[in-house]
Amino acid sequence: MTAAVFADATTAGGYFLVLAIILPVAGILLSLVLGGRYAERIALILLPAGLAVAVAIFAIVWRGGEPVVYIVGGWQPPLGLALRADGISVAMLVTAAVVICATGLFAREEFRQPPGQPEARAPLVFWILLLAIWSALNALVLGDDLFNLYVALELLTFAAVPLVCLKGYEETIRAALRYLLFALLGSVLYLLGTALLYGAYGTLDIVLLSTRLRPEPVSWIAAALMTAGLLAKTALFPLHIWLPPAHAGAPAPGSAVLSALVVKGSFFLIVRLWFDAMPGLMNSAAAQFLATLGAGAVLFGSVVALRQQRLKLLIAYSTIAQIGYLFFIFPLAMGAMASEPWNDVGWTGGWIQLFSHAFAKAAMFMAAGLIAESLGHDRIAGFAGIGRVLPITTFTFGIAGLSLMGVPPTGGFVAKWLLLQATVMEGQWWWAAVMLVGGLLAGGYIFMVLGKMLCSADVPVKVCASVTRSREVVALTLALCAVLLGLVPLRPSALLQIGRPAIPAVNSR
Amino acid sequence: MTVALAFDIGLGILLLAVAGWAVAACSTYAATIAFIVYGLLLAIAWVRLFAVDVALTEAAIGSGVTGMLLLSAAARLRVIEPAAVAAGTPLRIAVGISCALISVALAAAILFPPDVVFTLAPAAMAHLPESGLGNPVAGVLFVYRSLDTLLEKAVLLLALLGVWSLAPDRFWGGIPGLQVYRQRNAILIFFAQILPPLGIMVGIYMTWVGADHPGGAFQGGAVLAVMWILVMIAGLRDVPPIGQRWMRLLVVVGPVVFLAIGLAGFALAGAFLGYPAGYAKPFIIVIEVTLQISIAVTLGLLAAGPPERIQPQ
Amino acid sequence: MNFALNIFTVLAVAAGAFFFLAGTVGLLRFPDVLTRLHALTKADNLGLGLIVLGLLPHAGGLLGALKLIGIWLLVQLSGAIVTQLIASLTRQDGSRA
Amino acid sequence: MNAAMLFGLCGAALVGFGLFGLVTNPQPLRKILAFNLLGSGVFLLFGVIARRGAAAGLGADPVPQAFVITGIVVAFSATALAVALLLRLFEATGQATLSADDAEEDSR
Repeated sequence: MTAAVFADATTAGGYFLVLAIILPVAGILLSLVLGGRYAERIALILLPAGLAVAVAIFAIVWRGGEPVVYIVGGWQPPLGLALRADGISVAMLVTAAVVICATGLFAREEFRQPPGQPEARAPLVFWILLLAIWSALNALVLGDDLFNLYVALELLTFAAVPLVCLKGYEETIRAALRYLLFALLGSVLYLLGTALLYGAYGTLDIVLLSTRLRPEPVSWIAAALMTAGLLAKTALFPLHIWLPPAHAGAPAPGSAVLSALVVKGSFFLIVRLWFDAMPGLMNSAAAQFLATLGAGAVLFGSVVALRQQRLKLLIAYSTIAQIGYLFFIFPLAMGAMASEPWNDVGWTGGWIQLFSHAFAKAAMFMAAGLIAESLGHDRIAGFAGIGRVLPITTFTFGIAGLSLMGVPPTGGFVAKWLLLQATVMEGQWWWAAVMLVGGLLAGGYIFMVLGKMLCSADVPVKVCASVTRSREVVALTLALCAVLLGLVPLRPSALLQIGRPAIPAVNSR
Repeated sequence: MTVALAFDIGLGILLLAVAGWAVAACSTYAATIAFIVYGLLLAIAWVRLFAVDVALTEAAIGSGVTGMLLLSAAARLRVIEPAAVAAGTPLRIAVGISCALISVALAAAILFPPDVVFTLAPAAMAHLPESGLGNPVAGVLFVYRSLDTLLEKAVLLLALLGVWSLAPDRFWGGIPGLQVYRQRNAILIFFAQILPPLGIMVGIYMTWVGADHPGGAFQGGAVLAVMWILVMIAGLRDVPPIGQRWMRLLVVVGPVVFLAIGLAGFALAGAFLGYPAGYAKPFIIVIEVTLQISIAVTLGLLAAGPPERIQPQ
Repeated sequence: MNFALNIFTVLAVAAGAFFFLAGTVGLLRFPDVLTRLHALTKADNLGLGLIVLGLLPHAGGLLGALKLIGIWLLVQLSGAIVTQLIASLTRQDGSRA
Repeated sequence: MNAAMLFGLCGAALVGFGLFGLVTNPQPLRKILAFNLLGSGVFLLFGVIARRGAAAGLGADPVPQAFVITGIVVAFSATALAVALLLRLFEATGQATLSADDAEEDSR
C-alpha cells in the first residue's frame, strides 16, 4: 500500500545526501590534522559548499515532489542502510545550513586563530564542533534507520556538550556535565527501544518498520522508552532542568546553534518515530499527553523567563517555552478523524514554528552575545541606553522577539495562526488558550527587555568593546529570515507533505 | 537441568549480585571494583550467547579500559567521598518502583517472544562471500552497515576533542595529565617491559583474524591501547603532547582511509562505501589495520585525559 | 586410554577448583592484606595451573595446548606483578585493610 | 527456560538497577558507573535478541552483535568525556557535585 515510499533504490541525485553528511566529517578530520588557522579556513570553505548541497537536495525534492533515497554501499535495508530525504528533512536541511553558515560568519571574530602564534584551544575546538553538529544534524534528518539515527544522535551529543563548556568556567563545566548525563540517559533509553523493535520486527529501517509494526505491548513499551529518552534530549518540561545553564553558559555562537538546532534534532526524531515509523500506534491519549507536557513547558518557561535578570538565561527559558509549542503538532496533526492527517494545517503550523524559532532564537542569542560583549555583562537591569549604542542589534532583538510572540508579519505569526486554526478545526480549544497565554507572556518578557534597551540612560553607557557592523548584520539577517517565513501562505504547505506515507491513522492488525 | 543451564543460572545470579553491589556499595572505590568484576563476568555471559566478538569487546573496552578510567577517577575523588547529599527516601521509593516496572515490562518482552522470529543472519551469510570475509559480524560492521561504523569513529574523535577541550588555554597542545608513577617502581617497569611485545602481538593478531574469526580492529586496538598506557604509567615513555602533528595524524589516519575508500566506492563500485567486486577483502583489511592504529591511539589518549602541562615532568 | 585421560581431567580440574575455593575463602576470611594476597596467589597459581593441566588433553592439538599454557603463564605474570605492587603499597602505607 | 531467556531477564533487571542508580545516586561518578550498567543491560537485551535469531549456521544474528560493538565503543567515549568533565570540575571547585548553590532546585 505504500509502494511509492519504499526505500528500494537510489534515486537521481541521491549522492547529495551522502555529501551532506560526509563533507563536514571530512572537514573535521582535516582540521584535526592541520590544526591552527586551517580549521577556520576549512570551515569557511565548507560552509557555502554545504549550503549548496542542502539547497540542491531541497531543489531536487521540491521539483520531483518525491523523496530522494540513497542506498549506502548498495546494500538494501533491512540488511543495509538507506538515507532518505522527504519534505520535512529538506526543510530542516536548509534551515540548519542557513543557521550554521550565519553562525560561522558571526563567530569568525570571536574564534580567530591569532596569526603567528601557536595553535589556540578555543578556535580549533569551536570550528570542529560546528562542523560536527552540522554533520550530525544532517545525518539525523536524512537517516532512515533507527540505529544509524542513534549514532547520529550520539554524534550530536558529543558535538554539543564540549561547546557548552568551551569558556571553561566552573559553572559551565557543571552545566556540561549535567547536560551530558541527561543526554546519555536519553540515548540509552532510545537504544533500549530500538532493541525491542528489532527483536519484534527484525528491522530498524523506518519505512519497513512502518509496514511491519502492529499495535501490541512491545511496540508500546518501545515507543514509550524511546520517546521518554528523546524528550530528555529535547528538554521538554519537566525534563528541561539541564537546558538553561547549558544554553546560557555557552559562547554566543554556540548558544545560537544549541538553542536553534540541537534541541530540534531530537524533536525531529520524535516526529519521525510517531508519524513515520509507528503511524499506527499514535492514539489520542498519547498525543494529548505529549501536548500537555508542551503546554506545561509553554506556561512554565514563559513565567520563569519573566523572572530572569540575565538576558541569556531569559532567552534560554524562552527556548523551553517555544519547544513546548512544537508538541501541539501531535494532537493537532494526528487527528483521529482525519483520513489524511498530513493535510492538516497543524502539521504545517508545527513545522513553521520550528523553523521560525530556529532563525529567531539564533538571531536573539547572537544579539545577546553582542550586547554582552559591548557592555561586559548581560544583566537586563543595566541595559538602559543600549538602543542608541547598538541600534541594529536592538532592532534584531525586537523583530526576533516579535516572531517569538507571534505578531504578524513574522514566521511565528504564521505558525501560531495555523496552529490556532488547527485547534478550531480539531475542536481542541484548550490548546488555543495555552497558545494565547503563552503569546502574552512572551510579549511580557520581550518588552521587558526591549523597554530597558530603548529607554534613555541616566548616565552615558559604558562600552567595553566595540562590535563590528558585519556581525550585527549577520544576526539581523537571521532575524529577517524569521520574518520572511511570515510570507509563507497561510495554508498547508505541499513541500512538507512530500514523502508522507498515505497510511490511515489507525492501523488495525 | 543440564550442567550448562546450571552454570548459566549461577552466572546470572552472580552478575546481578555484583551489579547490585556496584549500585548500592557505600564507597565509590568498591563500586568501581565491583563494576570491573561485573564486566568480566559479563564477557563470559556474551560467550554463552554465542557472541564472541562482543565478549572480546566487552572485556577489552567495556570492562577493561572503562574500568581503568573509572578506577583512576575514583582514586582521585576519594578525598571528597561523603560530600554529596543523598536523594530523599520517598523519591528513591518512587524511582525504584518505576525502574522495577520498566524491568518487568522488558522481562515480559523477553519472555513472550513474537510468533515469527525475524533474523538477518541468513541474509548476512548469503552476501558474505561477496565481501571475501568469513566473520559475519565484521561483514555487518564493514560492509553492510559501514556508515554506522564510520560515524562511530567520528564520535570517538569528538569525545577525544571534547576531553582535550577541557584543558586550560595555556596548556593547549601540551602533555595529558595521565597519572604517572611518581617513584620509579622496578616491578612495574619490569612488567611494562615484558608484557607489551606479547600484547602488541596479540592485538595485531586479533585484528588480523577479525576478518574470518571473532576479533577485529576495535578489540585489537583496545589491547594495543592498554599496552601503550601501561608503558606510559610505568614511566618508560613520556606521554606525548597533543599538539604534535604525528599524533594528530595517527588519530585520524583510520577514519581518513575509511572515508577515502568509501568515497572511492562512488567511482569503483557505484555507491558510497561500496567495494569493487572481488577486491572487497584487501580494502577492508587496509581499513581495519589503519583503524586499529587510530583506535589504539585514541583510546590511549582518552584514558590519558586533557593536557595539564607543557614541560615533561 | 581415553577413559584414563578423562579421569585425569576430572581429578585435576576438581583439585584446581578446590584451590580456587580455598583461595577465595582465605581472601574473605584472612585478617590483613598480606595474608589475603597469600591466599589469592594459591588460587591463581595452583588452582588455574591444575585446571589448565587437566584441560590440556582436550585442547585439540598442540596449538590449543600452547594457548592454554600461554594463558596460565600470563595470569602468573600479571598475578605476581599485581601482588607485588599491592604488597609494596601496603608496606608504604603501613595501613591494615 | 534457556540461556538466552535467562540472560534476557538479567538484562531487564540490569536496566532497572542502572536506571535506579543513575537517577537516585547524587555522586556524578556513581551516575556514570550506573550509566555503564544500564548500557550493558541494554546490550545484553540486544544479545538475547541476536541469540534468538540464530540461523543459517550462525549461533546468533550478527546484526545486533554489530550494534552492540558500536554501542560499547560509544558508551566508552561517553564515559571518557564524562569522567574528564568530572575531574575538571573537581579541579576547579574542589567538589564533585552537580548542584552548586541551587541544591534545592536540583532535588525538586
